[in-house]
Amino acid sequence: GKGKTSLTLAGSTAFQPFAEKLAEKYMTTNPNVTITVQGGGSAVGIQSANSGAAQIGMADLVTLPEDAKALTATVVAKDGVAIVVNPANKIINLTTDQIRDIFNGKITNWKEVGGENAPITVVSREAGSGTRSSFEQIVTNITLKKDALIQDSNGTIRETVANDANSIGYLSHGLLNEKIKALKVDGQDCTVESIVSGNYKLVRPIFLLVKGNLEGEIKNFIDYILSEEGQNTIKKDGLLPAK
Amino acid sequence: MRIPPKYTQKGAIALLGGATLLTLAILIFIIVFILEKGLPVLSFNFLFKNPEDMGRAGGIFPTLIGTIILPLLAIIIATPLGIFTSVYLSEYTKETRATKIIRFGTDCLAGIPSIIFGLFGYIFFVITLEMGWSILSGGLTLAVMILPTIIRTSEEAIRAVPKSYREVSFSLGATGWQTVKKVILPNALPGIVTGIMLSIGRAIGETAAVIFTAGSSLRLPGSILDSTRTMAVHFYILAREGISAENAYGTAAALIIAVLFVNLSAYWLMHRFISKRS
Amino acid sequence: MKLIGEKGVTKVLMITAFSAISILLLIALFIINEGLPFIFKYGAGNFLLSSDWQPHLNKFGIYPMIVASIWVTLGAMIVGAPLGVAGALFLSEYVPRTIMRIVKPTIELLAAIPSVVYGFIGVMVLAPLIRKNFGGPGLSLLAASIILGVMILPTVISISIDSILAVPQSYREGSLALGATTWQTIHMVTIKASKSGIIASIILGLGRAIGETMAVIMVAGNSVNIPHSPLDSVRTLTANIALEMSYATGMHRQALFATGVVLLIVIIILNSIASVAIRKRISKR
Amino acid sequence: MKTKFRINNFNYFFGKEKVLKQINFEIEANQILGIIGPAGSGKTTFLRALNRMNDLEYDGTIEGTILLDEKDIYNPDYDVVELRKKVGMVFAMPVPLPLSIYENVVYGPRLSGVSGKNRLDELVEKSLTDSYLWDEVKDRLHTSGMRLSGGQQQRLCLARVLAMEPEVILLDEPCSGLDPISTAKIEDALTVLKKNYTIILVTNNTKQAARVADNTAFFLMGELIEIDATGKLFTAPLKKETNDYITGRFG
Amino acid sequence: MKTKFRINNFNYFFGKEKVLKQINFEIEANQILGIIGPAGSGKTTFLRALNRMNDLEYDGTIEGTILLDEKDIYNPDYDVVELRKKVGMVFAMPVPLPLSIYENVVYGPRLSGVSGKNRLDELVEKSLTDSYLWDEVKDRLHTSGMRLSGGQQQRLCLARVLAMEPEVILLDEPCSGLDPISTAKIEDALTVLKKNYTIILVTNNTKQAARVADNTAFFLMGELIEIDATGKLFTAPLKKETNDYITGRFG
Ligand SMILES: Nc1ncnc2c1ncn2[C@@H]1O[C@H](COP(=O)(O)OP(=O)(O)OP(=O)(O)O)[C@@H](O)[C@H]1O
Ligand SMILES: Nc1ncnc2c1ncn2[C@@H]1O[C@H](COP(=O)(O)OP(=O)(O)OP(=O)(O)O)[C@@H](O)[C@H]1O
Ligand SMILES: [Mg+2]
Ligand SMILES: [Mg+2]
Repeated sequence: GKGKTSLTLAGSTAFQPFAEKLAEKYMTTNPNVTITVQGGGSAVGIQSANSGAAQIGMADLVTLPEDAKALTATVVAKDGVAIVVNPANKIINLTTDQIRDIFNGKITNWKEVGGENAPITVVSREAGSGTRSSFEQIVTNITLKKDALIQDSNGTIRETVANDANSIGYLSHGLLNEKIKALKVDGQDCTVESIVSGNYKLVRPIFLLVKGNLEGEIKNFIDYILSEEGQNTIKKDGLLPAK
Repeated sequence: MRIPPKYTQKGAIALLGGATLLTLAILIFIIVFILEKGLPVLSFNFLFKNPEDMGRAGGIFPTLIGTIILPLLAIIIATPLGIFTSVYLSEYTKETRATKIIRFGTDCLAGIPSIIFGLFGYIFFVITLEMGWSILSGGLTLAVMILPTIIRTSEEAIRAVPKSYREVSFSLGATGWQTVKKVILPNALPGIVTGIMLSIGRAIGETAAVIFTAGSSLRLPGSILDSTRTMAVHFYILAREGISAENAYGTAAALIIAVLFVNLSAYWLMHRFISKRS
Repeated sequence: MKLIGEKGVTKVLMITAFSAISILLLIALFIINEGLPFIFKYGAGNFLLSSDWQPHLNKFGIYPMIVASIWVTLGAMIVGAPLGVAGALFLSEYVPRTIMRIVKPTIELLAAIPSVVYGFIGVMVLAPLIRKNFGGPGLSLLAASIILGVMILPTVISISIDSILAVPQSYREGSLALGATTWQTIHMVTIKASKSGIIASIILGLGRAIGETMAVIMVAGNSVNIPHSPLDSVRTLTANIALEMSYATGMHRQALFATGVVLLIVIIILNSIASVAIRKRISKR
Repeated sequence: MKTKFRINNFNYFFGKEKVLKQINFEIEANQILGIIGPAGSGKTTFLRALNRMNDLEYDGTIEGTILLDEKDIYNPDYDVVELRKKVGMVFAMPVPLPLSIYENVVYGPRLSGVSGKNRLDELVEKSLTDSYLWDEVKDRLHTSGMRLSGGQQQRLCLARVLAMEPEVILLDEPCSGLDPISTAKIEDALTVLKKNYTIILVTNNTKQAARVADNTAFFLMGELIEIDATGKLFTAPLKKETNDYITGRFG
Repeated sequence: MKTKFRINNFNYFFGKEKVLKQINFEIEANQILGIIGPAGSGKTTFLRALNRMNDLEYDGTIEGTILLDEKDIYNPDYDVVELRKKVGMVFAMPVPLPLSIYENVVYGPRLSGVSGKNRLDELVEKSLTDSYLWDEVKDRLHTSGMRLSGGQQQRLCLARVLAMEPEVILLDEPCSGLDPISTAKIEDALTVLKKNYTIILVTNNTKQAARVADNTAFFLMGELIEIDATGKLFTAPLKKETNDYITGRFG
């Protein structure tokens, strides 16, 4: 129609900054569209897409829950999950089995995997989190040990690991920096190439959820995200393209 | 053995003074910690430009506006509600079981986590009343959140006004409301202001309730029905999603300086009012 | 106000008070409405007394969190209340008013610092300190208690200062003229006369401590674990809600609201204990 | 002679304790009624019953009636604010409001809607002059009323009531903090004021009652022992207790 | 005769205003010194200077010295708590502490470490008897001191000071709220007490000064106009102002 169309995206806090950046770019070429991006978490994304409070919900879950079944889901990006330790740690590689045993509490000292004699502090994400679900699905058979520390965001996982020489955790690979060290998993580097080529297994999808069919401005925007320009933006800031 | 008063006095000074020094040391540590990390990024551009590239570059201007407008709205709604309620409870009702229950109830509600207020606001204001993520939803939610604090602090302040002032005012033919307006509220002012300042502080520093109701959109709001992002939320997103620690602390530093300025000037105004009155 | 007259004012005040109280009641009802059905469905016993919290397996036991909430709140009160009341007494009775008038608003500044900032300070400064000196993961009950204790300081100090300043000067004069030292006056008269305000300050501080989430999530470690020492990592009821709410749907979400109901009950119990305990302590003499 | 107050079978209780017992008498208009009696005999309580200041006591209860101009002031329909405007009161302990001297005096008039700087200025000067405070404070009207000496505060409280122009003035030991000269002046003033006002004066100074009161009532342990023309009461009291008290042979 | 207080060139200021001007005199031990003067003449201020209660005024400043037993009480080394234990004070306005009657009386003694129920009970009875309050309150010692009548509160405050057994007692219009009988009794008590205490009595009742004081000082506008043996001051004052004041021809 005439005048301004406005779109609201809401949900996943991990994807929120990317959505903001994409919206910013999209609006410069489509001045008749206003896009607002809200956080609140994946659950809010699903809920508000259902209730209509937002036209597009953002979710970074691995499998979508019941409530989201009625929504049209599009994978717009992927995210690699890096296993990280403190830079002071000498370990550079862990096998999937070792990772599983560490997180399950079977291995409790770094010396058991070739490191120094120091207890391992396990740091994980909260139950339900997309990062955690994908981590657990890919590593398989994880029953997180009871005294594992839980943090609820990439940033706080990074701070925790950066501040504790004995800790191990996992986070979005786009947020790797010099304060923490990403481990090889089964000998595979956690790099974009390695992930895109499929060698590095810890990857999870990011969904946009829409009630009903994709049409009008909603479709245009999602198409834009999936376009080369959109996908490049995503790649530049640390996520991986959808395909 | 009885300790001579001289020594209990000295001991008390040492202990109380020590506690105060410790408190101040913590306070200073926190302020220095934030300023040290944040001051280097603070600049005119940082304050008055729009954020770019997810907040990694550019400034924080929209969040500055959000930080001013949202707590302001909350306080404008909650202050009269809270003060009137406490006036009603303390001056217009006898101390009964009902008032005790209400007081206890407000005390308990002061302990409800803000995320619950946020979820309430989200379901009630954002969805049911169809206000969407907006300054209005956020302001109303924050108002509800700080209401218990304002009610309780005002009530305490009102109760501390000497009974003889009330007697004098009534004996000079004042109505209940005139007494409230001319004697009770002015004399309870310091305590009421404390409650308001603490509440403003809470509203400014709040994140969860704001994200769920006022949203976290980075655009400059055009009306009260637009969504906004406060500096606290900006810090939250930048720091927790690990986007830019420097800009996060820059935001926190700007926040601290602004709040300090607001606090000091509010108190300065209040003391001027009080000393002008008598 | 002339227009509506005294009766009108009374009515306006009554309506305001009534609506304020109903809004607050509404919140309580909202939580109960969202959470109570779950408790019935899942079974109060299982919910309250089991230690097994695995939402993806539909196991919802919050016993460790109840214990943790109580300990963390208690810890925060032990850190914050004495420090706060002592600070308030010192600032209002021993320090020149002009200095007090600058220090007080500055302390209130602490109230406006976002709790996430406290959380970061906890993670970056406090937790490593605890880890180095006492062992354990650092992110712990102790860390949470200290951070919360600091966070309630402005509430306790400010409200206490106001009520101490409201004590009539003639009481102080009466006491001093009888040869009391300042401390004796404080401890025999001032505290008693400002009792109600000091209690209110502690109760409101308690409220802040119980209700705080962001900072606690960051520094408490959040393991679903019954704590055996202050150095253990713990998850409080509030942390549980805020931690998982952003991904929770269906049953899981209901369980989180049910956690809210339990929290409400814990708050009521802690508040009752606190007000009775403080009242006893202060009016013992 | 017009009857201003009519007190019928009046009882007053603090909690369970009866502090006023079956008080029955009338107070005439445009007269000074002195009330004397030992400490704790209920004088203040009685005075506060006359303008319903006792309403503010949480555990006070009344029995019986008090009629002002033939209307029951304890009738639920009776406007207590109007009552207090008609019946002004000076408390035993001077409590200036935490306002300037000027604002203390105009507090009552402002409430009744008096305004205009000139009008108020006049009122302040007149009231302070009538209470013999004007000369001492005329240069510092805008400083706090709380920074006056005890005796000055007492007179400020009197001025505050005079400024309201009530019909009845209740005075609870108004001269207790005053020096003899001010006391004498205030007594003179009362004698002048009674033309326009009905004055009820509680005093511990029996001589003062003897000097200024037209009628005097003697209270003892919550009872009205005797009320009579002052001259008669002090020279030929009917009751032994009264005689004992005024001759100082009491207790 | 021993000198208790020696006041040398003493000035007192509230802010810039000088309210006590070059006061110079001595107060003898075991005597009653009466202080009279019109309202606002500085009597209370002077009294409060003697036990340094004026320290609590934020804008008060002093000049000159006051020696108690030849020691300068304004010397920074002087222990002000000890001073106030030695120099007890009854304020013009009775302010019971928000404690029970009993606790009000034992407040001072407890501070100095007196304890033991029997010892304290005795002290309470003795002090309340000396201040003529015992009979009225003996059945309700554990109710709040704030629920007494004005005159009762006044005597409670006196009892509170007597219980401390100070060396000097400062009394600021102690009988202002009292009926004549209690007044007479307290005056008797003072005459007995002076054997052990030095008493300084501010009073607005010149007759009271004439009755009980050994020496009387007359203050006017912050100045000590005259001090002399009471008999002499009241019959043959040296200064015209004194004469005017005591004969009531003043102002
Ligand atoms: N607020 C109160 N609560 C309970 N009892 C009270 C209260 N006020 C006064 N009383 C008691 O009521 C009685 C009468 O007190 P009231 O103040 O009327 O005496 P009064 O004649 O004015 O004495 P005074 O000359 O000392 O002022 C006294 O026994 C007193 O102790
Ligand atoms: N806190 C104060 N601040 C400023 N001025 C004061 C203060 N208290 C008293 N004054 C002034 O100091 C002077 C002396 O007051 P003071 O109270 O000593 O008088 P007083 O002789 O005791 O009078 P009274 O007989 O009325 O009690 C008066 O002019 C008074 O107004
Ligand atoms: Mg009385
Ligand atoms: Mg005086």
